[in-house]
Amino acid sequence: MEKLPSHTKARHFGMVIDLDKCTGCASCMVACYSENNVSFRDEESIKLLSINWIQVYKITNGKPFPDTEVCYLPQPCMQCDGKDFGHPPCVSVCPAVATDFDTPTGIVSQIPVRCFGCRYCMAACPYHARKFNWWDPVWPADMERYLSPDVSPRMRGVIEKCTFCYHRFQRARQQAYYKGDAENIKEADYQTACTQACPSGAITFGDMDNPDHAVYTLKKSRYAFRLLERLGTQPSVYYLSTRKWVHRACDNYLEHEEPAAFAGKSA
Amino acid sequence: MFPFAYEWTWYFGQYLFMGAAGFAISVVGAGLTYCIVKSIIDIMISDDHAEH
Amino acid sequence: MSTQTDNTSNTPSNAPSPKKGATGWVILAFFVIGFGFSLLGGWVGFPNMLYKEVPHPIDFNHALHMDLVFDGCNSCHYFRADGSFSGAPTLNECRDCHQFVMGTDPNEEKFVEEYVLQDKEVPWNIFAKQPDNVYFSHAPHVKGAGMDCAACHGDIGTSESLRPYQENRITGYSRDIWGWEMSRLGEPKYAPRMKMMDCVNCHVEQTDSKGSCFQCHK
Amino acid sequence: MKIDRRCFLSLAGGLAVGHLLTPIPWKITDDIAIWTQNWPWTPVPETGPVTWKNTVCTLCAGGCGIKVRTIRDRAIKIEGRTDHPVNKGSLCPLGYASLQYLYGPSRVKTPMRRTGERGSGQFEAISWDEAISEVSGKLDALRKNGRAHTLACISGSDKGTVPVLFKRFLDAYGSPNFIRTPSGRDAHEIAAYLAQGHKDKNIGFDLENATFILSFGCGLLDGSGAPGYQFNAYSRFDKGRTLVQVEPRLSNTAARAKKWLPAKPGTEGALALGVAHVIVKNGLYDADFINGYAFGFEDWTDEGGNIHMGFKSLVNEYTPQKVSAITGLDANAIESLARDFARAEKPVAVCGYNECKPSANIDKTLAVHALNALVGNINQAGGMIVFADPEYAVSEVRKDRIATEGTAKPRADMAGTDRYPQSRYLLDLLPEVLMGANENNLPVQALMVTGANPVYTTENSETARAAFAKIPFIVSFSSFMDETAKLADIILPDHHFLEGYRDVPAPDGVGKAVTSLSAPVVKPQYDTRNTGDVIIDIARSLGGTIGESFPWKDYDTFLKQAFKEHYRDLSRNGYVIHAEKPLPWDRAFATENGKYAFYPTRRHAAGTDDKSRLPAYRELDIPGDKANGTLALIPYKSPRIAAGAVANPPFMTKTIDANVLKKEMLFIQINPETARGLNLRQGDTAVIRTPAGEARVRVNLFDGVMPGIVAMPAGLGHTAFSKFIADKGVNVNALLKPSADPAYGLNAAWGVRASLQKA
Amino acid sequence: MTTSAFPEGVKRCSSGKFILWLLPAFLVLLIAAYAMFRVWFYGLNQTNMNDAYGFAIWIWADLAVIALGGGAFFSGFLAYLVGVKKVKNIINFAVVLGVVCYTSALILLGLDVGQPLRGWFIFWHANIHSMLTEVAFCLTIYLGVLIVEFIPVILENPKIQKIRFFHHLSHNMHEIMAVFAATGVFLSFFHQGSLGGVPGVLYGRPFAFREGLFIWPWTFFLFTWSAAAVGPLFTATMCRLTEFITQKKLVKDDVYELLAKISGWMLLTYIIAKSLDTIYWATVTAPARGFAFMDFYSNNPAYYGVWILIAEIVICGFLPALILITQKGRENKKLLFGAAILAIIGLCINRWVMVLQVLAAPLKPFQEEWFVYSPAWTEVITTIMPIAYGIVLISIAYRYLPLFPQEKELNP
Repeated sequence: MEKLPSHTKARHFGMVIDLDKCTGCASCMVACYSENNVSFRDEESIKLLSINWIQVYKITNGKPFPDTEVCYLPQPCMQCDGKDFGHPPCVSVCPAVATDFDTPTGIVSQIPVRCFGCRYCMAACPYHARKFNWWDPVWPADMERYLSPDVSPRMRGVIEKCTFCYHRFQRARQQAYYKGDAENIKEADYQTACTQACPSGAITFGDMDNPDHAVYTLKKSRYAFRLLERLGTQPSVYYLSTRKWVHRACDNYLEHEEPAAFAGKSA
Repeated sequence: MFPFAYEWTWYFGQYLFMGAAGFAISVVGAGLTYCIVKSIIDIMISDDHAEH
Repeated sequence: MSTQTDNTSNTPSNAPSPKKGATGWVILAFFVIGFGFSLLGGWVGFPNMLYKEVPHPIDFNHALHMDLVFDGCNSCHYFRADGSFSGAPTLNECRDCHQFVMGTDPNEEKFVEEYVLQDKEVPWNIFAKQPDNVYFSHAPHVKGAGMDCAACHGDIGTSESLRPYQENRITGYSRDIWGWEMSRLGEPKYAPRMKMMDCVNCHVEQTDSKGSCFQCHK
Repeated sequence: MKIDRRCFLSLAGGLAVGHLLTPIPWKITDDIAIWTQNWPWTPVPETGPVTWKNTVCTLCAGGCGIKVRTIRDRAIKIEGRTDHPVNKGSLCPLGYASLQYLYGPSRVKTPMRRTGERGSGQFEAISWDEAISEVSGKLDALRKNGRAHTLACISGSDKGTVPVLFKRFLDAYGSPNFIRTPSGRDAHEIAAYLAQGHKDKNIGFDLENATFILSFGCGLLDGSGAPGYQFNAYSRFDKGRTLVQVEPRLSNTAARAKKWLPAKPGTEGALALGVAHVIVKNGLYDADFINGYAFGFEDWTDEGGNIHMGFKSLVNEYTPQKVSAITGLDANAIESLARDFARAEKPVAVCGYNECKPSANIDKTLAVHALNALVGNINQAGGMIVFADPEYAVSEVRKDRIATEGTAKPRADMAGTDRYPQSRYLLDLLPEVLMGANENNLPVQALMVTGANPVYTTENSETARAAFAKIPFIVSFSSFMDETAKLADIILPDHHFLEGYRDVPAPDGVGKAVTSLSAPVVKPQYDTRNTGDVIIDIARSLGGTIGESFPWKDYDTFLKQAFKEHYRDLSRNGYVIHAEKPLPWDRAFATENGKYAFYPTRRHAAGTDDKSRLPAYRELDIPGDKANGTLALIPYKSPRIAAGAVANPPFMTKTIDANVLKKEMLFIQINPETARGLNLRQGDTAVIRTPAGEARVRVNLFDGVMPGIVAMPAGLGHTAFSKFIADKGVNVNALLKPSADPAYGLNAAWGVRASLQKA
Repeated sequence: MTTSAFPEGVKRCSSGKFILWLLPAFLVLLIAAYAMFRVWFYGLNQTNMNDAYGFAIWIWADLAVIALGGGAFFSGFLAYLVGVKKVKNIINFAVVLGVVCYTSALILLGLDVGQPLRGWFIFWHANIHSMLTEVAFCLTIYLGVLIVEFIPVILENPKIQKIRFFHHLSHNMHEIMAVFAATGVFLSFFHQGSLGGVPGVLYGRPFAFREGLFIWPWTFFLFTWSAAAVGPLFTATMCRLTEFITQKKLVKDDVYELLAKISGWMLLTYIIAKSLDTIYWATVTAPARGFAFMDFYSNNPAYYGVWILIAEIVICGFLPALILITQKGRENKKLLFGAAILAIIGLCINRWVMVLQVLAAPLKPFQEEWFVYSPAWTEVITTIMPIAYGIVLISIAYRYLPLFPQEKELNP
């Protein structure tokens, strides 16, 4: 068990995504690519070879015209807490300590240069949140010039994934230190790129243990649920939807079972 | 793998794992060394016998 | 060992050996020679082969500058408003003073002629340069923990001449990172070592935790 | 001493054991570990002081305020500017990806001259002096040949100082042919003229303050129009607000709307009249407005004593039952929609702008305007508002004889001629005109293209390409190697918007009149020049009155002068808001009687009866015959695909789902019921045929598409830019065909007949 | 001074014939080498793997060859630790087979990592909590042990025997072989188990996940158990195949029968445990996560249908086990080896299911489609490579080394 550094306050960052607000525009995806130096190729239509730290899925209720409904589901890395707050499915399987659980923030790290590409974590992740660099990334025609120094570019043969823009937390923390009050990081000081990018305000991000942060209240909503929650992965990403079919589409239920929010007994 | 590496922790599981691995290597290594040394000695002995 | 035999009459060297053990000593001697050769090569030859000396573009005189500036190290190596640290000054910052040659120092003359007038950044050798995947912020260390510059950078601030810069032929990083003593034992020669474990050890000492990957990596 | 093999073995043993006690194995392993983690071909981004610079995105007309994170002279990241009045922080994927156009393979890096055959994409780099003298030489010769009026300019916008400079250039040069690409503004402009008497004014919808938005097919959340503005207006929706989307396909907007009403395409006007019927019948309209500020609501008598039908009588026949039969919607749904709409605090009905395909249906547009008038939500916060475009302080253009004569000639696109007197620009008609004309007598001898990519975006694009290819001299001002630039003789590349100054008027449809300033964030990365500067230089090198009409040192000087006292605010804040408050009703209308005209007396109509002037519902025939095309192809806009002049940057293409584009194949969406009839299954390859052409596509079954409709994403099938977008999918414009409204010449078709066959 | 290169008292074919026999295998090795070059040089984009199939045919082949190579450890265990003398007649062959399997496994693993520059981080930066680390350590050390076990056999070649040192060395190594064998058994137990642990710990993948026993998931024991059961059968079958190819009797039938009997009982107990495991998983583990048993089987694509479970447990599990535990079954050689082949197939199916079906089954209800994958030629040829490599190594070993102590006696 990792010891908590004595000089840092423990936080538990999490995200709440309101599926009733998401329009499926993919601004979050592009903002993420741009923020995190995600590579691209000319052929990206095979999604299982395409690197996305957050991916917006389109799901439908399966009813025929005109009763069809569509819901867009943005899915970053779930930053699972896993068993006993610290054992996400992907972390303990890594043979080379390229990924660990950052106890002070609840974020699952991934250090690509340490990774040697065994892809065990990818197999362990039920969300397909971890992406492999099948090709060496190339930024053609001066495009290297837009790369951000905050996030190290990856190379062929390593896994990468969403980090909840940890470098932004570092940035906020650095400024807080500079200002002489290391613990004074406000909600607005640290927001992920996708949260900031969402033009519809569907994504909320913050410290889930801090009552001053919006996520603290939102995740307690009756309509909050998590993706594949029943696997016991304890994701730090919550979703909101008032539509029952969306709840059903996001976790596995036996025929007689009902999603918690609609299970008769109030949640 | 070694105590000077970051991933080393002074922790029971670490001793057990690395201990077991080290033990296996040692046993095999020692066995092999024994065989080689023994063979050298054997040759020397048989040389001796051959001389006399 | 007493059962060892030797069928040659020549016994090596000076050791008064038992009658039949001479070859054993020869073998031992070879072992010792090999052993010694390895030690010598490893501790003396190897470091010289592993590192190459890289000349500094300009032999910078920190002491001289310290006398001229008002705010010590901070005059040129300062924090920006967002808490990031400026590191080595850029040409523009140097140019504030060195628009033309002011003194008689040949190094300054070289600096002005080869860099300022040609508008070319100086390719300084950075002793503390870390790989791209390392995240290091000065703010928590200087502002948070109150460390002074010398704690990590040694007495470079008061030096009149830059210490030698040796580059690792395999990694391309400065010898300062590993430390000048190959054994990594004893007091560091110029400045504290900056390998991952050095960071970790200090963190464990100071904060009770070696931290998780993201604390220092990106 | 005998040295045998054993000694060597021993030596080796000594070496082996000894070296374990040296740093060699450990240090080398460690160093190799470091080396293997830092491959030289993996870029290491340079770090430095971070600055944020405000500017405006111009990759589409949206005009969203952005801030750019820069390190030294590198732009690193774009984010929405939260204090900008248009988008308030919201930004679409194209905006976030626009750094990929600042750098990247699509940029035209120097002026270029065509060397290969037209369209071959073979160019040579030339200097700016050479390029400008070549262009001015050609234009000078044309003018001296007495064909000044055959110069045309196609521009993506007619607002802003750069289009103004082009218009001015044509004026001074002697050509009437400034052509704006078709947009939703065309129909609104005419409707505003007919109902409110305003000429060439801009209609905006204050979505931010509206509480009930009834959208007739507007892709508000599909990335069209002003995406940042619309996304932001939407994101602040709370539970008290409602969006109802009328559209035959479950678009992103419809998916997020409170209610989706899949009316048959082309029947939106009937639905508007049906809603009006319920409102009128139940007296739910704004009596104040109708009684005080409206004309033609009731039946009326003209000066000649003839009795004319009023709007009220018109809508009388559009009962929910009748409208239900026309639109395919449930009559009760229409009834309750009308009630909810009328009872809302700030209801607004929108159409036209932001549709993927701006079908310029005057009847529908008038009917939608009338809906807003009925609920008295005209020129109000949260309603439909009329704006004048910003005025620029520019001196009169100086014209010589050639110029005066040339500008008086009829336009090549027939807009403003006797045939289409009330239309301003009819680019859709130009290809036919060019194709019909004799080579020597071509009405367009030289073409300048700025901020537009008509070879790609014009409907029936293959014909357009052939037509434009006939023009002897084409100059493109594009920053990117787009389809039109690829066809050009000379490319005079403009700066990327992060490299130069430019005023950016907020686009049509936005509920406020804002001009923003796009300011340089980085130094020009390549040998490009601001198009404003280039046009001034061309004018100056032509000399005479043309040169005199462009007295400014450079574009930046002109920009400062044009905005006069506003410039300070513009450069300090990055934007100016021109008119905070819309005019009150008593001063709002410029009709003869100063009232809102439910009966548009000025309407240039095909017929003479009342119903041809009133916005009655008329069934529209779309191109193609019913026998061969049992289906209707409609394009759809996706927020992940840029469908305008600028194609998708790589990041946006990366976001496209695999059932929209897979490898080079595009997927059309059809209803499973339609598919069953055609024996098509998910993923099948099929051939789609329309009167304009045919294409191989794959089939994606989607319950959210009306049966009988084939929906195809717009913005794919590019042939230029870079390998990251070229040759992916099909350009839907190549399958579409415009169909001219008889009175206005505008393209009124909402789709095209199509057939689908398994390949 | 003409010592024959062949073991004393046996007959071998001519060199020409021998080379001709090896030619096709060499051809396969050559193509495989080219494929390996492509994978290591251009990266894993040369395969058909993707983000859903991060583990694919190579990992399956890895698990399968290691399990089949388990014959070496279990016969070593029987021969040296339990002291079943008869097994010694086949132990040399088992060791050679083991060397083939384990070197192949390591090569396949190296290919799968596809990162020759950094693959060694698994040792250098080891995370001892990872099942894969355990696998890598045990596997590598065990391969070392296997080679140590193989060395004395090599040294028994008459030409090498002439060198006195090697003569003594082989003798001395034989003397303490039990020590090596014991270490091998120890290591094998863990890596076979850890290979089972690799899927078993994936609690995000309910198809693979098994509840724990001690610190290991159930699969840890099932894998060791099945490898111990089927490994010797594989050794016996391969031995029989060698007999068929050489047209010589190399091992007495009673050796086969003994192995078959032991394996039969092992297999029976294993398959009962496996059935219990399946029942528990289907009725407790899976429903707790919202899955019905049939959610994990699909007829689209059909190769993940429920038939796979029936084949694994009934046809390739109980059936061969029952044949092998009956004396009559064992005495009929066709039945014996038929059953052995079935058991081998069953084991391969088990490994296939635990790797590929695990990844193919969709977890998110909104992704109803099963993930499909078909290996690229680079993957196929390198997966076939162990067979060619085995043919080469076994042929050479058989030709020059006294693999079968009973050969001389059986072929006078």
